[in-house]
Amino acid sequence: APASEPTSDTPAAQVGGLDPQPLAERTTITVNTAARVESFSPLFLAFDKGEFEKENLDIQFTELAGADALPGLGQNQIQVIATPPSGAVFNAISEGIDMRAVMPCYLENEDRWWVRKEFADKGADALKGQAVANTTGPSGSSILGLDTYLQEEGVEVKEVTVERFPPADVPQALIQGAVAAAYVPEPGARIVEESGLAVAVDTMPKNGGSSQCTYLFGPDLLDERPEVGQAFIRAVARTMRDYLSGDYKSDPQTVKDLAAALKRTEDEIKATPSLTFDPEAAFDPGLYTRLQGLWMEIGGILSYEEPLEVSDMIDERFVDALQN
Amino acid sequence: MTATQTGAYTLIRKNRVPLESRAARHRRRRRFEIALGIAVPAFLIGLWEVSAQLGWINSQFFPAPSASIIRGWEMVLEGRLTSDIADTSYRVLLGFFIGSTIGFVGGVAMGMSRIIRKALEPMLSAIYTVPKLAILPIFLTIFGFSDAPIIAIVSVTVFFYVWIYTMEAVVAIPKGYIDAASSFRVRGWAMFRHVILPASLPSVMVALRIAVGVALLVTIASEFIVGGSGVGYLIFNARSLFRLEEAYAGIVTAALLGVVMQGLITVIGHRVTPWVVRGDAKIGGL
Amino acid sequence: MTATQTGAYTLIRKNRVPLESRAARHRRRRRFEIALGIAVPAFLIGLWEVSAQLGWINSQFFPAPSASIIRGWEMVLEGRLTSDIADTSYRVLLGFFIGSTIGFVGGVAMGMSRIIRKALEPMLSAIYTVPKLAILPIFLTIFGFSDAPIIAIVSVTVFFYVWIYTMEAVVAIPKGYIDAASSFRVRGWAMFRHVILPASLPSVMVALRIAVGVALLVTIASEFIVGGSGVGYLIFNARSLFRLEEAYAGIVTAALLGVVMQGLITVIGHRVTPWVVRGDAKIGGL
Amino acid sequence: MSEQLTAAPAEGGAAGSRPKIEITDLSLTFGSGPSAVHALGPLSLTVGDGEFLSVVGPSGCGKSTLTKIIAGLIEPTGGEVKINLAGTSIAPIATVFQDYGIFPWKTVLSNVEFGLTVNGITGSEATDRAEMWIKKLGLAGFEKRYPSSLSGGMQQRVSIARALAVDPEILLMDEPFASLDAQLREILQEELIRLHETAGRTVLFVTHSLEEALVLGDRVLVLTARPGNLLDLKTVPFGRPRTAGVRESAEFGAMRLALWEHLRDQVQIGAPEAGAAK
Amino acid sequence: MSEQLTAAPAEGGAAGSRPKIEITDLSLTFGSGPSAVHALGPLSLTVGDGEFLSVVGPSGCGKSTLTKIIAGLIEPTGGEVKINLAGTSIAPIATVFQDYGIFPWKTVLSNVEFGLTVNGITGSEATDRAEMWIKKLGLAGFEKRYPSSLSGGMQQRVSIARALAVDPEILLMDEPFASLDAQLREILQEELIRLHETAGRTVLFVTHSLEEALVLGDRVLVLTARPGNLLDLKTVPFGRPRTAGVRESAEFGAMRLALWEHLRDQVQIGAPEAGAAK
Ligand SMILES: Nc1ncnc2c1ncn2[C@@H]1O[C@H](COP(=O)(O)OP(=O)(O)OP(=O)(O)O)[C@@H](O)[C@H]1O
Ligand SMILES: Nc1ncnc2c1ncn2[C@@H]1O[C@H](COP(=O)(O)OP(=O)(O)OP(=O)(O)O)[C@@H](O)[C@H]1O
Ligand SMILES: O=C([O-])O
Ligand SMILES: [Mg+2]
Ligand SMILES: [Mg+2]
Repeated sequence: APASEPTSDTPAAQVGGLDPQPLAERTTITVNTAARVESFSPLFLAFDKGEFEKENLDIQFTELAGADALPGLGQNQIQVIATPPSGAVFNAISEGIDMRAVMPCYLENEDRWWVRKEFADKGADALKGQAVANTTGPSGSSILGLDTYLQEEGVEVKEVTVERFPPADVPQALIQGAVAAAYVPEPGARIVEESGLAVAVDTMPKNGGSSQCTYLFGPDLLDERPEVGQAFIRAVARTMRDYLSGDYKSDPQTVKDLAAALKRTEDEIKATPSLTFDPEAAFDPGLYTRLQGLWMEIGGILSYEEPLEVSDMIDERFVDALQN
Repeated sequence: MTATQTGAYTLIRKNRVPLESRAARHRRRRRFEIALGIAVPAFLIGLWEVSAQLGWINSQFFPAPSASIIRGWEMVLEGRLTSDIADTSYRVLLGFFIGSTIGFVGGVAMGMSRIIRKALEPMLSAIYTVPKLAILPIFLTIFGFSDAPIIAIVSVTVFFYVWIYTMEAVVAIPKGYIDAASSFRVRGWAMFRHVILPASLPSVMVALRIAVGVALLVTIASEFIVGGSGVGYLIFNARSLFRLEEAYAGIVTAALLGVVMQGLITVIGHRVTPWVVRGDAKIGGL
Repeated sequence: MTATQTGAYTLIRKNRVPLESRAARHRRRRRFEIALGIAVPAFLIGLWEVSAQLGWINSQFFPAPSASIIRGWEMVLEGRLTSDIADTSYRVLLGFFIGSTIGFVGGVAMGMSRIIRKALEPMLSAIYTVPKLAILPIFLTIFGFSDAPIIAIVSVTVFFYVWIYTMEAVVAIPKGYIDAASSFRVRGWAMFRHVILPASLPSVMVALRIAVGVALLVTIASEFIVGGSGVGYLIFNARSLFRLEEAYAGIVTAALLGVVMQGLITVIGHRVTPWVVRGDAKIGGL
Repeated sequence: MSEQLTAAPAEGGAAGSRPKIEITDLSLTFGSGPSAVHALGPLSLTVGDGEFLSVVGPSGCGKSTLTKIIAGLIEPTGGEVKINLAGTSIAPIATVFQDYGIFPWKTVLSNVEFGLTVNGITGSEATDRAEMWIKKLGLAGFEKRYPSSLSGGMQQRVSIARALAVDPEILLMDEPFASLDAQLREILQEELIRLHETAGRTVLFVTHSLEEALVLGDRVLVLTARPGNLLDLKTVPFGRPRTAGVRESAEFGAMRLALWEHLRDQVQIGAPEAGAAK
Repeated sequence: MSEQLTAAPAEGGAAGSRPKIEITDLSLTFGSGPSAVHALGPLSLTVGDGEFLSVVGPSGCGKSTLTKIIAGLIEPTGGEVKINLAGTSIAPIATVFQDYGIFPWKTVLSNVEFGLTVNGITGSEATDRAEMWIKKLGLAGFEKRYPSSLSGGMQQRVSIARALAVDPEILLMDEPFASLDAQLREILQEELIRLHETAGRTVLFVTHSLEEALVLGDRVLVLTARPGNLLDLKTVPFGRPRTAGVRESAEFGAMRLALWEHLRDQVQIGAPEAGAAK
């Protein structure tokens, strides 16, 4: 059972809104992302555009694979992790380590499940007993999309083998026919599409970004310094509003800034469509419950038996405060 | 004792132990040494346990050894750990065997022939430091998604250790031994069998000891990436699910596997080099 | 030639090359060997290039070397590659220095003292095969999130290679040399300086050559995980962005860095062991 | 190596009709440039078939170098050595090295069997032959031991046994008895004389003992200080069959003294020359 | 090692008043169980201060073992050796090993300086001393060379120079001249006699040459075949100062012959005993 009481009715910040409210003193926090991918555009752009500066915040970035950063978060060496809600996070929460999702990274993106044509033609039933690939194995959030696809013909996720591959190797695994279907992360979809061997299925949850990537706070920003957490959220949300609304990639300056922030070429930025960022996006708690349910069904993922409450996983104080 | 001694003194050379009790003393010392070898890690593990129990270290992130041991035992009973150990051992040993065989043959060839050495050494030096995990896709493409790419990576990595060491060991063989054989017009296979092999064997066995450890490390690292089974997968999976007791149980399993495999190589090494006089010697009075 | 020769025959021992031209012949051979050392990898790269150009291999997954080289050169001009090389080299060399220093000291101590060896060897054998990347959180907790955890992992890994080899090299020192020094009542530091160090140095230099490669491999593997900068991060990042030319440019950079570092150790090794007679010798007529 | 096989000219004669070893203008310089050491020669010399040639000369004058050139282990830097072989022995040439050169990884028995094994003689034939020499050299009981547990003299005897076991056409011995006690030395001298006289083997025998050189040799080659040049080539007047008893004769003492005086001037303090060989 | 320091009893006498080396019931068995080799003893013997003791005995009888026990390199398995030192030398004991024991990684000069360096004598003092011995041993010009490029006899001379350079109270020499030519050997014998007679050093000198044992020694210790036991301990009647010339005397020849006969029976074929030492 979680160690701390739900805290959603305690106000995180005195004043709401998106306008800068610099902290009284200069504050440094460490933020971890697994990689510099587009999902984190607001974060890196906020840094480049001085939005954190306006909050009197100094950000230190680290790039650790998801689970490697959790101990740092729990021990207040890291203040924020941007990550999908994984089995690791749920297990850590169930261990009583105080960490909660506080804001979705984005609302929607273009990552899809791709199914090899010979299987797609025969419907979801054909995947029964087959191997499919993603970057996390069955304990990642992309199985939501797989589940939706399989549910159409009453197949359960348990009935396929979900193999984990390094992101860069997923398209190859699919094209070479090592797996029947794969969740292809940006920007690999282009290669799969060009091969013509697989088709995309549109089964990831709509407005489901919160289930695929959230900002996660640890005890430091949740309990000890919520005002710092609020300042962080404000800066990120402001960046979404000011730079990343609508089809932001149609603005050459934004493309240029993003290329710099993400250390890519402008061509690469333009190669994929704009994601949907929304400073007012709400969590879809149902997705968290569904994920937890799926993982319990598959077994061997969650180290606890009594399901966690949504309030153990999500803390909406910070986004709520933005609306005031 | 290195400065000039001043004043008269007497040195006495004598045996402090009666001859009859030498064997007994030897046995006692062996027992003591084994006990010491166990005591040191036991002490450290005990220290960790106490620290975890007393809260000196955060047992949420660094679970007490007892918890990991209990979890490990449960996994044995579930049959999971044993099957992972079997999978990993198979990959380690097959990869080690292939890699060290080719490495040894290559090392001998390059040690014995200057022209082969000069032709291949620069290229092999370069390939040696190619990050093998970065070219995993090549292996996957060639070998498909089975045990084979892991075994291939392990073989390649082991190859380099054994190759370099064997080559250097062969080059370092005292010329006197080569001469003694050459004077009987021995060359080629007979030279290898009678001189090169036994003369390099003590060094090669050390390299093999290192290499079997490397094979295990690389197998585990590969299992992190090409998941599915094995102790590496167990550790990675447990870590990425934040099941830390399980992860540490896996880590300890890896360590013990390493001890067993290294011990085996060491014992075999002593068996195949019976002529080597092993250091009962204290060096320089230490 | 090992069977009994039958029938009369004559052996002739003579120099086929006039003395005056020996130096010239030596120079010519050196040049030939260097050319050969370059030709072999050049040929293989050429083969790859042709295969990619002719579509024998899928250049989407295995881009032509020329493309990688061009991309690599662009990255140099952008200043990115050079800064990654600098970051990686710093980590490699510092980690290598720390690890090999401690490994050497530990190896000598354990080689010289039987009791230290028996006490610590089982534990070190076990820790040797602990997958270091699996205990990254421990390093992160202790060293924070800077270069330090990478350097720590590299140091620890290098330590084991140098430790085992040094220990075995010290144990293998012919007793005659120890005796010659002991007979002058030399022990401790003087024994180390005059006997242990030089007698083990040739083996230790080989171990260091292996270890600097390991240091590079481990640095790159760590940069895969603890990202941000360095050649490993470059490769990892490029791969996950499907910039395969860039990834291969990074891989080639790693290989070349390895060649340079190994070459450096080899040259230093020759410098510090001037008494070692190096194999100009052909062994057994090969 | 600088070895080249030539079919012997079909002169139809017995092997004995041609000299066994023909040394012509042989010279050797180690290294090159300023650190070169001119170690030997130019030396010209012929060793007859079945001849026992003793070689004496100051320490460092190139005796071991000469032995190694003939054994095919060092390539001469000038001149040549022609070795005419009949092809009748297990091994054409066997060498006893100054530093023994026995293999630490082989037992005494395996060491002695070595020359036989690599020449295709194995099994009990090899063992019997080896055992015979092991006994003759006083090593019985040590067959299964490794060289590291033998005394210096015992190791030297293993090396001698290894060479004698193959009954070579040419026996090259580099100070083979240096580490043996006087009694054993004399026993082995007799053994060697018998071997030479009955089997007609050609022997090149390097020694520091002038007495030994005279007791054993048909001729004694006296080398100058480094670079070793022919200082003298003395024919020993004692007939064959010969016993160690010859050393009691007055003629023996006189010859020994003559050799001694001859060599005295050669014991000098030499430094490595600058520059290559002339 | 089995070394123990005891302050000498304050008897107030000169160092010469007590024996230098007291050997009591000394014995040594290598290994244990069925493969044990009883190599030496039990042996009791006293070597006087300033005495030159020659040691002869059949190959493999334990001479090197005895030397190493006295040098403190092998722990005896029975009995003891007491070494009384005055503490007046650079190094109390120096040893010339049968296999030379010089360091391949040190140049000739550094090898010879070794005993000085580790005893605190460095810089030009060490170099001058070493240079002197290098010259005396005919190695001038080879100072900067490594041992691998020296002949066998030259390496042996480096080993001798290293021991003599520290001017030890006790000099242990194990067949030190075995690889040297007769002329050089005689020169070094004279040098050694001078050193012993003028500096009063105690010398234990293992040799296979009975002649050499007699020319040099105050007494000659004759050991039996393995396990080496005291067979005889002969006092050499030639007075001091002595020259190598004594070997021409009739008495010398007679003594040499007596030793020879005495040892003849000892040259036998020995096998390692089963079981440990008695
Ligand atoms: N390390 C060892 N292990 C077992 N036996 C040994 C060892 N060293 C010597 N021996 C045995 O001890 C005996 C005496 O050896 P030692 O070297 O003292 O003889 P030595 O009198 O010096 O002979 P030599 O004149 O041939 O040098 C020999 O029979 C030898 O086999
Ligand atoms: N590998 C080498 N490199 C350079 N010089 C060498 C080498 N081997 C021998 N020499 C030199 O060649 C000369 C002759 O050496 P060699 O061993 O033939 O002498 P030797 O007559 O056998 O002497 P000894 O009687 O002392 O054994 C010596 O002066 C030595 O310094
Ligand atoms: O190469 C190693 O991973 O040690
Ligand atoms: Mg010689
Ligand atoms: Mg001896």
